[in-house]
Amino acid sequence: MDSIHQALIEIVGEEQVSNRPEELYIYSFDLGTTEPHRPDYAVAPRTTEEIQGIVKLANKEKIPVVPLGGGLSLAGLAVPFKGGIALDLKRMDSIIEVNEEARYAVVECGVSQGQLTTYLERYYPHLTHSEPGAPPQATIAGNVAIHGQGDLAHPYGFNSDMVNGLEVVLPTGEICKFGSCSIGASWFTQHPLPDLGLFLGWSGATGIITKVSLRLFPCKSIRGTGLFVVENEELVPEVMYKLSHTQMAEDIVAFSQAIPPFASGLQHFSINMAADSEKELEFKQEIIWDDTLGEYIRSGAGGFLGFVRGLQRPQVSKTSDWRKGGGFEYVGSIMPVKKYPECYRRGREISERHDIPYTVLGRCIGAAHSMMFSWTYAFNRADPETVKQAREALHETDDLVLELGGTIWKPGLYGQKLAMERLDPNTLKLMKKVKQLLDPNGIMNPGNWEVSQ
Amino acid sequence: MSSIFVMAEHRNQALADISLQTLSKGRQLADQAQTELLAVVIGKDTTTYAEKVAKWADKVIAVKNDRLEEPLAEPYQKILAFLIKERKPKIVLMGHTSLAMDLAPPLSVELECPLATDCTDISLQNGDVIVTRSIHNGKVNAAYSFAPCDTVIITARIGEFPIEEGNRQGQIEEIDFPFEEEFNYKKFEGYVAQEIGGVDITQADVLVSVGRGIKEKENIEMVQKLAEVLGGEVSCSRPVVDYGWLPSDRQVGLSGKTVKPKLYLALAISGSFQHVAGMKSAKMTVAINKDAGAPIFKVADFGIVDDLFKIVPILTRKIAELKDN
Amino acid sequence: MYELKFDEKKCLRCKTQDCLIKCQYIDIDRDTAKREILKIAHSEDSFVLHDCVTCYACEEYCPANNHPFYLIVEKQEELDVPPLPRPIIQRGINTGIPFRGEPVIEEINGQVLNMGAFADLMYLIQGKLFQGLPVISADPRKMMHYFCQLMYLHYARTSVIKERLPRIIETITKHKVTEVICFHDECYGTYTSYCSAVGINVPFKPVHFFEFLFNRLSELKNEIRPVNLKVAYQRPCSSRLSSDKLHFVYDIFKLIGADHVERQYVDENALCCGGTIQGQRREGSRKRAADVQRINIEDMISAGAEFCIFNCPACYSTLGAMVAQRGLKPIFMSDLCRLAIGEKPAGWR
Amino acid sequence: MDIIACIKRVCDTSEADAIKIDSSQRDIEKSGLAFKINDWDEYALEAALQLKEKLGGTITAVTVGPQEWNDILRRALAMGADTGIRIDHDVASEDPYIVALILKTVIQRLPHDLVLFGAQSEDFGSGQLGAMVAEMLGIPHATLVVSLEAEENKIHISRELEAGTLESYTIELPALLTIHTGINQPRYISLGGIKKAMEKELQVMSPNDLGLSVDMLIPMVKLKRLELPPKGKEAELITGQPEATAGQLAKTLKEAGIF
Amino acid sequence: MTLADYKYADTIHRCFRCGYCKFPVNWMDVNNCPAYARFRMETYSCGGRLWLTRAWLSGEIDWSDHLAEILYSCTACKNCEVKCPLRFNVDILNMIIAAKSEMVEAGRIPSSVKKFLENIQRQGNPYGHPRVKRGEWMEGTGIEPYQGHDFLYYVGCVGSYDTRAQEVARALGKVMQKAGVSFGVLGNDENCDGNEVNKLGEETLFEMLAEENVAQFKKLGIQKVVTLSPHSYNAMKNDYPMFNGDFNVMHYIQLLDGLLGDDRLDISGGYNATVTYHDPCFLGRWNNEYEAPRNVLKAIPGIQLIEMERNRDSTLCCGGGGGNFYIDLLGGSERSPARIRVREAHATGAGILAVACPNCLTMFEDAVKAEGLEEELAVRDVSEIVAEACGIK
Repeated sequence: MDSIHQALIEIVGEEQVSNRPEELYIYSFDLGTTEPHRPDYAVAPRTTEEIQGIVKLANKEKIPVVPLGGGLSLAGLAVPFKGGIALDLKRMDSIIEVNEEARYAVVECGVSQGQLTTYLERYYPHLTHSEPGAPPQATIAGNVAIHGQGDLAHPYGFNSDMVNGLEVVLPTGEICKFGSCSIGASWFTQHPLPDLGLFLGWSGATGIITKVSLRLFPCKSIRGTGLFVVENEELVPEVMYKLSHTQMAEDIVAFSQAIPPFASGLQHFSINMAADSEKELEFKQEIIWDDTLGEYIRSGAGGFLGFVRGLQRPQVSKTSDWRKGGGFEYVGSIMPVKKYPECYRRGREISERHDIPYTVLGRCIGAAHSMMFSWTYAFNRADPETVKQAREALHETDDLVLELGGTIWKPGLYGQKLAMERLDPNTLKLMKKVKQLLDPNGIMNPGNWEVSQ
Repeated sequence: MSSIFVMAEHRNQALADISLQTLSKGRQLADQAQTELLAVVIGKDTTTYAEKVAKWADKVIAVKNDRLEEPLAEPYQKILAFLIKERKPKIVLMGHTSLAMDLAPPLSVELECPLATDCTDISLQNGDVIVTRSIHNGKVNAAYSFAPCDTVIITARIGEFPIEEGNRQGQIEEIDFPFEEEFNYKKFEGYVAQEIGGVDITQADVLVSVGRGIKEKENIEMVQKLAEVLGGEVSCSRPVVDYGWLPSDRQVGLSGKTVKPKLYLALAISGSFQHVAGMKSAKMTVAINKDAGAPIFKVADFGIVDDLFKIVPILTRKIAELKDN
Repeated sequence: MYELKFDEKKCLRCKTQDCLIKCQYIDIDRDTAKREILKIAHSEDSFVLHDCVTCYACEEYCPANNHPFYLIVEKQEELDVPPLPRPIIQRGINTGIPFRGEPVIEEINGQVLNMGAFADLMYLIQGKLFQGLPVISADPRKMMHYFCQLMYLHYARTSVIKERLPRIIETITKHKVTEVICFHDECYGTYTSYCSAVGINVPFKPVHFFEFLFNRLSELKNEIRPVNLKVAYQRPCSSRLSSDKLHFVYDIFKLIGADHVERQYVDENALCCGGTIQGQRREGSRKRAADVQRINIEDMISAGAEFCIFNCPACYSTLGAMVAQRGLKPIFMSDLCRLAIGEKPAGWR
Repeated sequence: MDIIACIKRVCDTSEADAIKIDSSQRDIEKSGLAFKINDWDEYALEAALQLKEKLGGTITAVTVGPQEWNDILRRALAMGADTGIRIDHDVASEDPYIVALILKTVIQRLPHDLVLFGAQSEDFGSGQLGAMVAEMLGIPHATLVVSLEAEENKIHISRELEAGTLESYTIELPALLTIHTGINQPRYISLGGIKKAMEKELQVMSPNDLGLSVDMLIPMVKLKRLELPPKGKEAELITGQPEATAGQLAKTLKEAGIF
Repeated sequence: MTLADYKYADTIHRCFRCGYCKFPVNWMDVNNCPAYARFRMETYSCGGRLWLTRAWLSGEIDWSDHLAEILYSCTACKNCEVKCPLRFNVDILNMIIAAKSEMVEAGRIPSSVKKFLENIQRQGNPYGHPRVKRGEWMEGTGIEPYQGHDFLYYVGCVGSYDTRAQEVARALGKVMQKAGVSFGVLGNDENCDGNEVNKLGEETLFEMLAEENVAQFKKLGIQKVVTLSPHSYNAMKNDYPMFNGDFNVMHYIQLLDGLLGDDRLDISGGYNATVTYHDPCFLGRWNNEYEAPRNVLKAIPGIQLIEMERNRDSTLCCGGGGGNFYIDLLGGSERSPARIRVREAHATGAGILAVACPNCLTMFEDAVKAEGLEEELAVRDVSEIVAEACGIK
């Protein structure tokens, strides 16, 4: 057996390491359109110390380490482009602490969104976190590492804005803590120590997040979703501004999609509301549907489609079967809200050009400070032609994002290249320095955020 | 009755144990039949072996030839065929060894004389040779006789015949066997030590097997000692593997190995059906368990109802003592 | 083109003006009522056109069977006074388009059950009641080919109905059916009331679902174990087009030993489920719907009902959860009947 | 490479703890016992299949036994053998020499580069057959073979000695080997495969067809009788203080010749 | 073997590997797929198995022992099928079983599976014990051979041969005797029900067993069957009809539930314990029988029934399904499903882990030992509990 394999076994134990074709095959894939690339080893550690050992070994041997949470980024962020160690972190799944007073939870990096959601529903029903609506096995840490957002993005912003502290294993093996926890206090705040935020948004290229303290928010006893529809996409920005002005909604999402056909071409809003009493709920509904949206209803420009109690968790994976083929990928962007109409029209063109049922979505972030606008492209894994179509559509969309003056969210390699081409040279230099400083041997998720020149 | 041949086998410059067993048996038969026992040793240099086997034999035929460095079936067959034709012994006895497996059957065909292999008993009943063989997984004994003939070839099961010290001083007749034949159709390429894939408990004659009652990994050592004095290996039941106290290739049972040792010493093993399935073919089973009701006692031949931590150290000592004297 | 058979003289002669007087959603006196209905007949704008919640009721109230409701919705379309916002109308109209290719036609030559637009509810069609009964429109992907389209009365789009309905009838006829049992009484209303009102020929005999259920139950009489339940009946708007069949509701209840509780909002005064109302353009529609629903459910409860019996799937999806939340068991009539003959209701959730 | 695999049908007594001896005293009660291909022979078949998969050629499975023995030939065919031959002759508990003689006569008539046997049988376990046939055919042989590599006209093998050592040989073809367990992992024979094999023709011949007269088939080794070995019962408990019990046990073990 | 001839060639690629298949109904724990819980590598999740199957059949990867072990580590517990949100979910487990069939036909299966199937071919039970010993469990019980009784009591392989499960087989027999149920057994003539054989992908062998059993039942004029094992129940209820085996089959728990309903069982003896009940996959997820066992347990005086976090269609398989109670590809670790489950049961504070399946019983008894919980937690079959409540010793 080769020495690296042996060393890995000594660190995590025989069953948690594999270099057999079966594991290497499975861990070579992203679920999107990215070409697979086989790692040399798949490793599933349980502790921070084990991760430390693995990273040190990788440094010594100069082989890549590619951390993986739920493996659902779809943008190929966890594909081991240069081989090395695929590090499956899902065994690090302890919820370490929930602090009710200061409203935060400290979780290990393998804790899934679904796990935290259910845990809070069960033991802390008055608290919740901003749930991104990915399949439940998406991890908290993975999500903040790519600046994800969730169903509380409107009142509270990006999930990565909700980080109260981090524990990170640096590419060179040291363990660092950030935020109040780093001075021995509890994990209740990230500020006001000097800012060393070098890990969020790096997609694991600067270190492995092993613990996250995430803010939790009040969870009201009644939560539900109302649906509003307009025919004219030009109305969406103003509606979103008006809705966010009410400060009565928990989540505001505008979307439009080709399936089901009867809704094609229309712009829908799903608006989450929460209340602790019927009185509060009716008050909020009145303000939103009657006072704020009433004018559109009376003029006939917009329609109220009803309010359903109980949050329906989205099952995005269903999108993967639109072409009976087990696959979809999307481009996400952070966009000015006013760009919605153009995002919709241009996106629809791209989809139709590539013969893919279009589906677009814009989620309000903050008080309409921006929106996360996404274009989703389904493909048939068994039909290379449709995969190619989707890949082209995705690249065209990456171009579109920048053309429209937005930024690409969790870009794949192609999108990263586009972004870095436009990046302020000094910022780019700094990025390079930071990467070199933290990861002298370039072992961490290589290929990602690699500054070439 | 004419003479009895015993072929004495040797490997890596040492006389094989089985040869002493066959010699002892041969001696016994010869005395009973009042005939002479001829020991045959074959090799490049046979002196040392010849002197040793002379203790049992009335005569030692030491066949020497430079090309007999290794004990190989083909030259042995030539030599034995020659000697047997020449001296017409009533019985040709050898151990049921790997060599004999290659050698005895062709020899019997060449000489057209009957062959009985892997015998557990050999007796003379008014002149007739009767052998016993253990068949059907040792669950049945079969007695065989032979059609009238000059010579019968018999191979003896290893470990079945006790060694009785010989007290003779048989004379040694050295023959330089003159064959020139090259056995090119079957070229000997040398020995290979079997790649050691850990311990193979299925091959062990003695197994000292522990259950979860061993409490912790550190205690395994105590059991290891007992296994050593018994010249055996340590095996275990499922939970011990679950705990990582022993590697899984030591596990006996349905989901582990099936073993057939001479002795299976079960320490703190309750004897679950799954476990027993793996060891019930052991020739002798001894159980030590605190629980008098443990099913293992239904399977065992001997049992002690007691704490293994009390018994094992004493047992180890006692055995060591008995071995020394 | 199909013309609505409306006779102005009947209104002029009418002494009651029940169409609007009895309306539960418009407060109006007799003279105004007569004036307004005539304005509508003359294609002049009328507040009635704006305030109508499209509950179908006036179609039943009218003593002269002069089709006031069909008239109102035709004029709403003609004068562009849609009761609903445009995007909802667009969604609605798109919904009913027969798509995904032509349905497979098998010839029945006899009685058949037509699921219309509710193939998704096939799970309700089980057990003795339906044994050996051929079903058309059992495939959700093709069900719109059997959708009677009458729903567009709510959208004030009779043009759409007139355009699509003949093809739907054609499709059904292709099955060589004699009697068509209509799973939804909106279909029944279409083929009996609406088609004759606008002169569309119906080459088969429509049978009301409840009439069918009643007859089947009568055949299975000796298997009926009285359910001994206090039930309230949620009468759907569409049943206003077949009030002559309403009695089957009570016949069935009687047959299976269900006690129909004494209610204020029953029969003529039955309340709309609110499904259409809540989205209408008229000011305060959302609250109006909520109020109607609240009053309706309160009425059921105060009358002591344990079960709320549904006829219309739309009512069920709007009110089902709400009544359940208030401790009433929502259940389709067919499931109630199955319960009575000792079968396990399929809709039991 | 043309391979002949000689196989045997045995009754599975491994799990049976109540074996009865029939009235003849010369055989055991077979009722309630299951029959199977001799374990070692399955390894021989697998070895043959793997050679065929590598080098092509044919595999002929041969057995000597009565009608019922067809089933093991079917299994061999299901496993991948090309033809199955049965010599109709009841050999139960007879001198292996007779079986060897019959097999030799069949094999002579068939093309064969390699003849494979199981190293021994589960029931009688005398381990003579293969080596006898080799001598009769006048071809080189090796018993207890645990590894096997084939070339054009020779093979490299290693055979098992005592104490875990092996000796290796290069042997010229045609040759005969008896195969030991552990040389490979015999594949599973699915019932579907067996059903398919039922359609294939089996060749059946009698010793007569082979020109073997009855008087040529008289055994030199004769079974006198069978008997059951003394049977162990419930554990005999050794009681007393540890010092005593342990001491007693040590003695018992020594007397049993364990050490 | 190529992808083209594979039964699910046109659906298997549709799995997106979104991971719902690993969870219980809620998302409290990503470990509800027993094989994934045991190994925690994506290869062992349902999605992993589907992608690997496709890769194997399309020649992207070769067959290997490891690949076979990955497929056979699936216990057919149906968690994936119940949790998968996609349209084709009804097929995902069949896809894996079909892949096993491919391996069976090629003869390339793990040696333990080979042993399992050969033993059944030969002796009609996975242990390879003689058929003539199948009826030994009933010695001295006075249970009669079937002869026109109302019920055939079908015991199954585990109940017939596993010494611990035999106690359960006897306990149930005595309970039925006490309740005056007219039943008989087949004894040595009973044959394997084939449920596991089927799930292991040995279709032809299963067909043979099913046909033989159906023929035997009909010959004896059997109409009603009560089974000890949910595995037998599943095969006879859901698969035998395809072989014209239209018998009225029930699992014993349903019989007991009925007997209690008709007040034919005197359980006044009671049973003082805090009990938690484990839903066996083949009773629960496969046949939606969740309430009968709970009714029975709740009816017994002195029992306090508490639920584990994962119950009903969220139950965590004991790891013994799909033949794994014997082929044991999930054993040997503290992450073995049985041990995870036993810890979960212990955490409820219950003193008794009640099961209604002999496979679960043996799996959990080993696990309790391995966890060193003998003092705190005992594993009992519901029939044993009822027997005690009936005053049967």
